[in-house]
Amino acid sequence: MVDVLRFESPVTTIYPTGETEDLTLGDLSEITKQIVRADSKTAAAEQLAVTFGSSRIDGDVIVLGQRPDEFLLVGTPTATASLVEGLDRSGHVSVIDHTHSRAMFRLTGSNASATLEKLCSVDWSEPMTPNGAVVSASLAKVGCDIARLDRGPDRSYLIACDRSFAQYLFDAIIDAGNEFDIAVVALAPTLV
Amino acid sequence: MTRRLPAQAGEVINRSTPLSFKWDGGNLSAFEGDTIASALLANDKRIVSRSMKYHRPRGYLTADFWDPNGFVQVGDDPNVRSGHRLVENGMTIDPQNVWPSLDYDMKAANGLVGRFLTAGFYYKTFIKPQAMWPVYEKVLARFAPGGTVDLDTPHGYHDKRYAHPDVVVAGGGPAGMAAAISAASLGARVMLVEHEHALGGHLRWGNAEDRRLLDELRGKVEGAGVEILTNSTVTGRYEDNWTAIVQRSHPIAVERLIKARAKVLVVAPGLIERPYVFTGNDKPGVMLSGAVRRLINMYAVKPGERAVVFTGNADGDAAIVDLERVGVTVARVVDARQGENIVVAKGGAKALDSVELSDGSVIEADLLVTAVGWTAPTSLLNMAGDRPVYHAGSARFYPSAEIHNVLATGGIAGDGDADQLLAHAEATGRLAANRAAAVAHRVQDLTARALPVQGPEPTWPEDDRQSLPRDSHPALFRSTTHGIVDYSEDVDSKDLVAAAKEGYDSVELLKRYTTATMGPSQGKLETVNTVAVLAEARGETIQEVGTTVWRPPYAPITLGALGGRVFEPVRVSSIQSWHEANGATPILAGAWVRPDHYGDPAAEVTNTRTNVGIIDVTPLGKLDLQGPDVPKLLNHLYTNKWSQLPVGSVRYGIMCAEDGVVLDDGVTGRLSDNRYLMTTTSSGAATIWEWAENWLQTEHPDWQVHVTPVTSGFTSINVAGPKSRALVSRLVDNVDLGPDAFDYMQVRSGTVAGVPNCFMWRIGFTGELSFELHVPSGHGLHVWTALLEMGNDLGVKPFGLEAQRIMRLEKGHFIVGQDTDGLTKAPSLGMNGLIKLDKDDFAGKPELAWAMEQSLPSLVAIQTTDPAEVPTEASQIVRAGTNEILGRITSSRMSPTLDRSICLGQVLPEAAPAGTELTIVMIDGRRITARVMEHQAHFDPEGQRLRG
Amino acid sequence: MLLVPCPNCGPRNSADLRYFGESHERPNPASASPHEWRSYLYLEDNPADWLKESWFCRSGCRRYFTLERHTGTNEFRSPPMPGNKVGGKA
Amino acid sequence: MGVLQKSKPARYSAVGLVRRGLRGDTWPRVWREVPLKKSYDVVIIGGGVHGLATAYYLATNHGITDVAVLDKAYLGSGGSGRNTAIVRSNYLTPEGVAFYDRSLQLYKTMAADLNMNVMFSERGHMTLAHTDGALRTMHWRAEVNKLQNINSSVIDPAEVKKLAPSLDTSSHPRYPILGALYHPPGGTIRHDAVVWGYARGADARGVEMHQKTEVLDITVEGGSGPDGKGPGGTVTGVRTSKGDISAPIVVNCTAGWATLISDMAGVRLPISTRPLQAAVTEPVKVFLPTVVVSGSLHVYVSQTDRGELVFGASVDPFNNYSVRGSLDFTEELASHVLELMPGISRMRLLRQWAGLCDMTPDYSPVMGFTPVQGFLCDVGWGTYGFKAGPVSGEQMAYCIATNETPELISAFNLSRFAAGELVGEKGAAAVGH
Ligand SMILES: Cc1cc2nc3c(=O)[nH]c(=O)nc-3n(C[C@H](O)[C@H](O)[C@H](O)COP(=O)(O)OP(=O)(O)OC[C@H]3O[C@@H](n4cnc5c(N)ncnc54)[C@H](O)[C@@H]3O)c2cc1C
Ligand SMILES: NC(=O)c1ccc[n+]([C@@H]2O[C@H](COP(=O)([O-])OP(=O)(O)OC[C@H]3O[C@@H](n4cnc5c(N)ncnc54)[C@H](O)[C@@H]3O)[C@@H](O)[C@H]2O)c1
Ligand SMILES: Cc1cc2nc3c(=O)[nH]c(=O)nc-3n(C[C@H](O)[C@H](O)[C@H](O)COP(=O)(O)O)c2cc1C
Ligand SMILES: [Zn+2]
Repeated sequence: MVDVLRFESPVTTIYPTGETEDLTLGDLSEITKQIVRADSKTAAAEQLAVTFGSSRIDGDVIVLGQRPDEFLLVGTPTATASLVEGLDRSGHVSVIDHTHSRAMFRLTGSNASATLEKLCSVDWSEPMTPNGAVVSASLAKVGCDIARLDRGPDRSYLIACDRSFAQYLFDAIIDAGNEFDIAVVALAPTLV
Repeated sequence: MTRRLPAQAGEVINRSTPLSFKWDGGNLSAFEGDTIASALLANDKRIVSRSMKYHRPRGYLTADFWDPNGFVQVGDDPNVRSGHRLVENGMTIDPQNVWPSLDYDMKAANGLVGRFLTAGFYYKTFIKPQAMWPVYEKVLARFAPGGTVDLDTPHGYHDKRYAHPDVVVAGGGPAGMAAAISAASLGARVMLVEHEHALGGHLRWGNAEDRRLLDELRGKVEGAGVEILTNSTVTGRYEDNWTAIVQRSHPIAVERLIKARAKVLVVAPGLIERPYVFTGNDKPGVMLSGAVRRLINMYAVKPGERAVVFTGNADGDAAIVDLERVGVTVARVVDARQGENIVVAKGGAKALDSVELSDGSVIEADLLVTAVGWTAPTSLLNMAGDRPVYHAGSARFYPSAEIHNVLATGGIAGDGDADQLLAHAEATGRLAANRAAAVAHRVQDLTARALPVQGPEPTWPEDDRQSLPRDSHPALFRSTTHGIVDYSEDVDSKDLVAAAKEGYDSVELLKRYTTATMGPSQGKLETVNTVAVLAEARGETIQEVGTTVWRPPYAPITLGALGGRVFEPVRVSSIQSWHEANGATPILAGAWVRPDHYGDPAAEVTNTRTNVGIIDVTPLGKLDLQGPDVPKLLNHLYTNKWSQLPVGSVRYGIMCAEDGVVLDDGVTGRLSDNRYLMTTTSSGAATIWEWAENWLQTEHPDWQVHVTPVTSGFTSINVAGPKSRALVSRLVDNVDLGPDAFDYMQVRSGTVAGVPNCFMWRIGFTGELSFELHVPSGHGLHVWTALLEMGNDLGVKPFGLEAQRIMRLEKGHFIVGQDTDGLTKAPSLGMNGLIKLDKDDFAGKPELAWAMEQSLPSLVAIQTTDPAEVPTEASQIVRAGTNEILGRITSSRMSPTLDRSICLGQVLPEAAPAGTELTIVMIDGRRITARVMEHQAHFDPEGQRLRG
Repeated sequence: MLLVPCPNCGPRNSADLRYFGESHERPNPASASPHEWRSYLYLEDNPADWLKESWFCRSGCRRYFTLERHTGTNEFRSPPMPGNKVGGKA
Repeated sequence: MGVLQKSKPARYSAVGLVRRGLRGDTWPRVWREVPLKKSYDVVIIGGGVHGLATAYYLATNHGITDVAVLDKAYLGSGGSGRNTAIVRSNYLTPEGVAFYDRSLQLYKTMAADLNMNVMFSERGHMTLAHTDGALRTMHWRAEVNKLQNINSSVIDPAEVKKLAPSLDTSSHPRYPILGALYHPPGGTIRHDAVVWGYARGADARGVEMHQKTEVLDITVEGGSGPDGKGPGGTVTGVRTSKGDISAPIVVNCTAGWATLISDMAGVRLPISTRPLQAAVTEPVKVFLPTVVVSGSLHVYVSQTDRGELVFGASVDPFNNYSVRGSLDFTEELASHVLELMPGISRMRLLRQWAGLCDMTPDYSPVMGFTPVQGFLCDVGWGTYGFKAGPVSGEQMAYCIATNETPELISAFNLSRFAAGELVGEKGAAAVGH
């Protein structure tokens, strides 16, 4: 019926894309997101090898410890699929594709944490959330999973939220970033 | 600017930028840097307002933020502190509370009225006749003090921000600056907050030595990496050092509320100078020493020509020096330390002309300066649990106890010379940095994620503060005469004495009865004098009387700043853009925005019943359940049985809370051996997720079930109507949709319009043959438009929530929360077959067991005798001829299908049997009759269409 | 804004959590008398003192836990106890 | 029982005020300060509106005057001195409506009855509906009210705007005003005056008010508990910070502290204590003529004759006994009130405070006898009990004097919880004030 299925992003407002490198926000909602729930005793949890609150880069996939005994795998469809397929499913392990459930944004720049501070009560200072830290918290009153994954010298955050809130949250981040001249950038749905 | 002095060494005005503004209709000029108060006084405008009760003319007393007489209206901004707000070019400023007018002399009336406008006079008058009180009330309301709200005031951009500093310093005087510098030098992240427009505190209006110190401290603090916030106020300290800061100096926001989780709060607010109580103390021309010094040294304004200075301390002495320097004649110094006193300030209503002293002499003067001591603004400390203690030797209150994460320094903690003060502040800064580091360490330690704690717990030297000396000060509160204690409330010391004699003799009752300390400065000027007068009346000490409670905010804070940018999340489905583009009328359901209808809900119903309709039901709650123990969980949450649900089947169930009250309902389908998909009502989605987790985590941690919400992951579309199968089969090719292969209450997975991994189940709220498609949301819009395109010839049309509500009512399906209420137990629903008391346990089981034996209200279908009458939802059902309530209509609509009114209602058991004749009271009072129906469904009770 | 020490996330603003009140044991539904069951449903100890209570870390780790708080001062004490029984309040 | 005291207080009137003003005389004490006795016929714990009204009606209606009202702080220091003073009778259930309507009647004649202006301002009470569901609940309340001859009806946005022009009745995106339940007899009252008026009236009839007198324990004999307290026992008196008192009847009128007191007698209650916060703004010229409540937005607001806006919200989200303010409350309050009245963003919040509320599971009180003989309760007033003060006092006095539960409060007995027969106010869990 259709040749190629296009992924419809939940962010539908078109913002002019900017030039500034200081603070940027991009939509990554299309990226594949798999949730693995595996109790700490299971082999799968051992394979995934991150604890709650931290993250690890595994080839083309980022593995986030987003909840106790719960992992979010983010990456290209093939890379995440191969990681999931390689998991030992013994014990109580479930896998749920969350690509369509969660929207994902990336906020990058020297004022990224100052922007988050306008929306979220978590402490984004270096010792509390060093590079690689993963935090679940509410952003502009929307529950989010936020990972700090710097890009070179720049602070950068991956922000995942329920798809239905995506447009609202995107707008709220733009509003918060206005005082820092935030610009919207187009991002390819790859990470690493 | 007739009272403007030649340039002063420390002045903060910029003479090269003149400004003009309007005051009370006339044009005046000022310089950049002038406050409204300094500008008015420079222009010799000495009367700025009238008092609240007696309407006496008032002039500046403190000429700063706390001036009780200086409230003005600036454009649409009421109650502006003219001693603080800077003049802007073109500003329109008006006096408020000036009836009959600023200058009119009401002396005679005042004298008469004053005698009986005593404290509590309201309570003793207007008692009879009762009917007259509303009339009096309207008159009194006209006397309400304060400015005017312009209801068209735009909200403006108000910002908010969270912060996690190590140390917040409240107050940017010498003590605050020194504390900030020393804390920052130890690596602490410090926010230094100053209420005034610039750092410096008292030093800003001090002498050459003060100015030198100010320059030195400012230089250091600016180089110390401290975040400096001027024209910003720490307005409150809440639990766990949650600290509110209002920043009025943000570059783009009108105001910004900063919510700082300070590890340590340093309170360095200095002291607030206290007025003296004596007859005539509110005459224009009576000023505090700080006011005079600010006016001369910061604003180059000459406060008078001929002054009497009543001094009990060094600040008063310093004021004499300043006055004489700028050519004010100091006619007499009345030194309280020598036992001298002032008794009465005399003159006309508009100005002071002489001062009577305790030795009987009367000195001509147009300015009376008093320096009688201070109020310690212990407010922030008290919010942290501290209770102030009175120290008689220095005649002021002090903080009492040591609070681990709230430290006090500067004038509030004691006196001493500049070196002692700075030493104390620096030691406080060090201690604050040290304690903050310990807190940071502990917080990291508590955060049980794999983030390394940075280094060992710091072990720096602990507290090395040398306590500050307390200078002796005469106890100066009230002279031998009576006078105003609370300027903004117009409360006289005589009122306080009378109230105490009447029995309102604890400080709290006195406050409430007389309203002393309840005005805009909240006791910053009045508290100590109030307490002193009461102590005198009761023959007790000031400490025994105690103070009233200081409460947040430290200084009044606008609703705009508190409200800030408002976060009200809204949720939309993937199809929302289509709905908007196609004329849907939106409706809010919780946080969801959904189409209520597309123009004509009745037509949508008819089309769905005759052809095929599609509705976006994405908000339906969806939970992915996986694990071997899912049936146990289902058995526990639902009242019916779940152990035998075959793969590919869907079942309906009701959930109750532990008290048997209906919580939610919905269907759950078994997708594979270990995987189920549960749907809940849209509003119940979050609750049921938490409810399920609660049982799993607390009562049954041994059950292996993973519950994961997938509501937004699937765009849910219900395709309903006799032609729905025809339509769906055009989009689905790998699933047999035939009635035998895919029966009612079954679930299949497959590809829809080329989108893989879709689920579809054969259920429907509308009572029609229907297929509910759950499509991965990244392709939801694609499937929606494909359905419309492919079904064009079948007459497919979208329908909204309203059409769905009508159709479900035609079918007699109830809605939890509409047809049930906070007390409706499951047996009221007429589905007792779904309550399986032979299960071992399920939520609410005992209550349901007992409830099944009682006669409860029932939910029944009702039709009015006159088919055209649609009773408003919530219309009451009564016993005929009486007002005795037998039930109520919970849902009602005009049915386009049956062309008549249809209802659901909750009725008492006696009114529940089919055929019972009911009386419904319409909201216009008419009574109509109606009948209880045999089936809950008004339409197709056998469910033939559904199964089609 | 209270700082609630979540055993997983560390101290968090109370607005990020949901309060579930006093923790009481759930009586055996098979044998509970109406009086016992309704005591469990409705009666409260409500002390002005240390109170063992349950919280749900709603926007953090989504775990229920039990801890002790002083209802006069709002201080928390004792490490939180994950997975303690909280009873089934909706 | 006690002898009715004949001493009358000096009558308050404008004429008296002027006369005393001219002569410079002061007024006599509102209530006496007397030493605590060793025994009383009735001891009432709690000097709020409920305790004081009970004392007043015991003396006035039943001639029982050997009564002590004990308060650990000053009179009115509890919820009675902290509430937003909204009165209304448009409840949801017939029993609720009848009860609160009686209270409203007593409030109407109170100034004359107590010879004290309590400033009852019948300015109308408006509960806004922002959703279909809320509107349905408004209709429900209005219809029940009408059947009991209570003036209450649902009005449309245009009428709302007419009554309160400061409200934004445009088709606002987030919380549109779809209509309101309007109750003209509702309004506000000067809460402190009510407290003082009852105390003054009770004092004139011989009742003693004892401030700064904290009840530390209740003595009970023969109860089923290990210490002789609890069901089946009989009250013998109370221990206080100022000495022991014997009394055959002890009444618990302590609202937020209710369970602490009933624990002393061995009676468990279905009550949890939550602070409710309130705030006032600085005064501005009067612009809001009615009381406005929004259940969905959890705010209620009225403007005093002095021009301040008085705000309240919903109770704090966790149990506690502290009356500190919270910043979250003021933030929510401000954002919600600006949603309703966008034009007042420049008004300034002056003070915030809190009071303790004794919350029950069915938004209805616990009144009358308990399983301990001689120990009565008038508690569970949650966020709405000030308006009930007069009727509660009247009915509790009747209970004590006759040893019978009057019809008007029979639905509110403690035993309803064990019986699982909650009061229907829970039916529509709307905020009620
Ligand atoms: C912010 C707020 C707003 C409110 N708004 C409204 C409203 O608009 N309308 C309305 O109708 N209701 C309202 N209420 C509720 C209302 O205030 C209360 O329900 C009512 O005041 C309760 O009165 P009371 O006499 O029972 O208790 P309280 O007035 O609380 O009196 C109890 C007294 O018991 C004393 N006490 C406690 N323990 C002891 C002890 N051991 N020994 C001696 N004395 C003791 C206390 O000191 C206190 O004075 C509000 C409440 C609050 C907090
Ligand atoms: N009079 C003088 O010229 C002089 C000179 C040297 C020393 N001193 C002594 O120094 C002491 C005063 O020094 P200090 O630093 O303690 O007080 P200060 O009065 O000099 O400074 C306090 C500052 O804190 C600000 N402030 C108060 N509350 C605030 C809040 N909640 N948020 C933000 N800012 C707030 C005030 O606006 C003020 O500028 C006194 O003991 C005084 O006698 C005075
Ligand atoms: C209806 C009402 C109006 C009030 N108005 C004011 C006011 O105008 N100014 C003020 O300072 N306090 C006002 N208060 C609050 C009291 O000052 C005080 O905060 C409250 O009674 C609680 O007592 P506490 O703060 O001493 O604990 C008001 C209180 C109520 C109940
Ligand atoms: Zn957590």
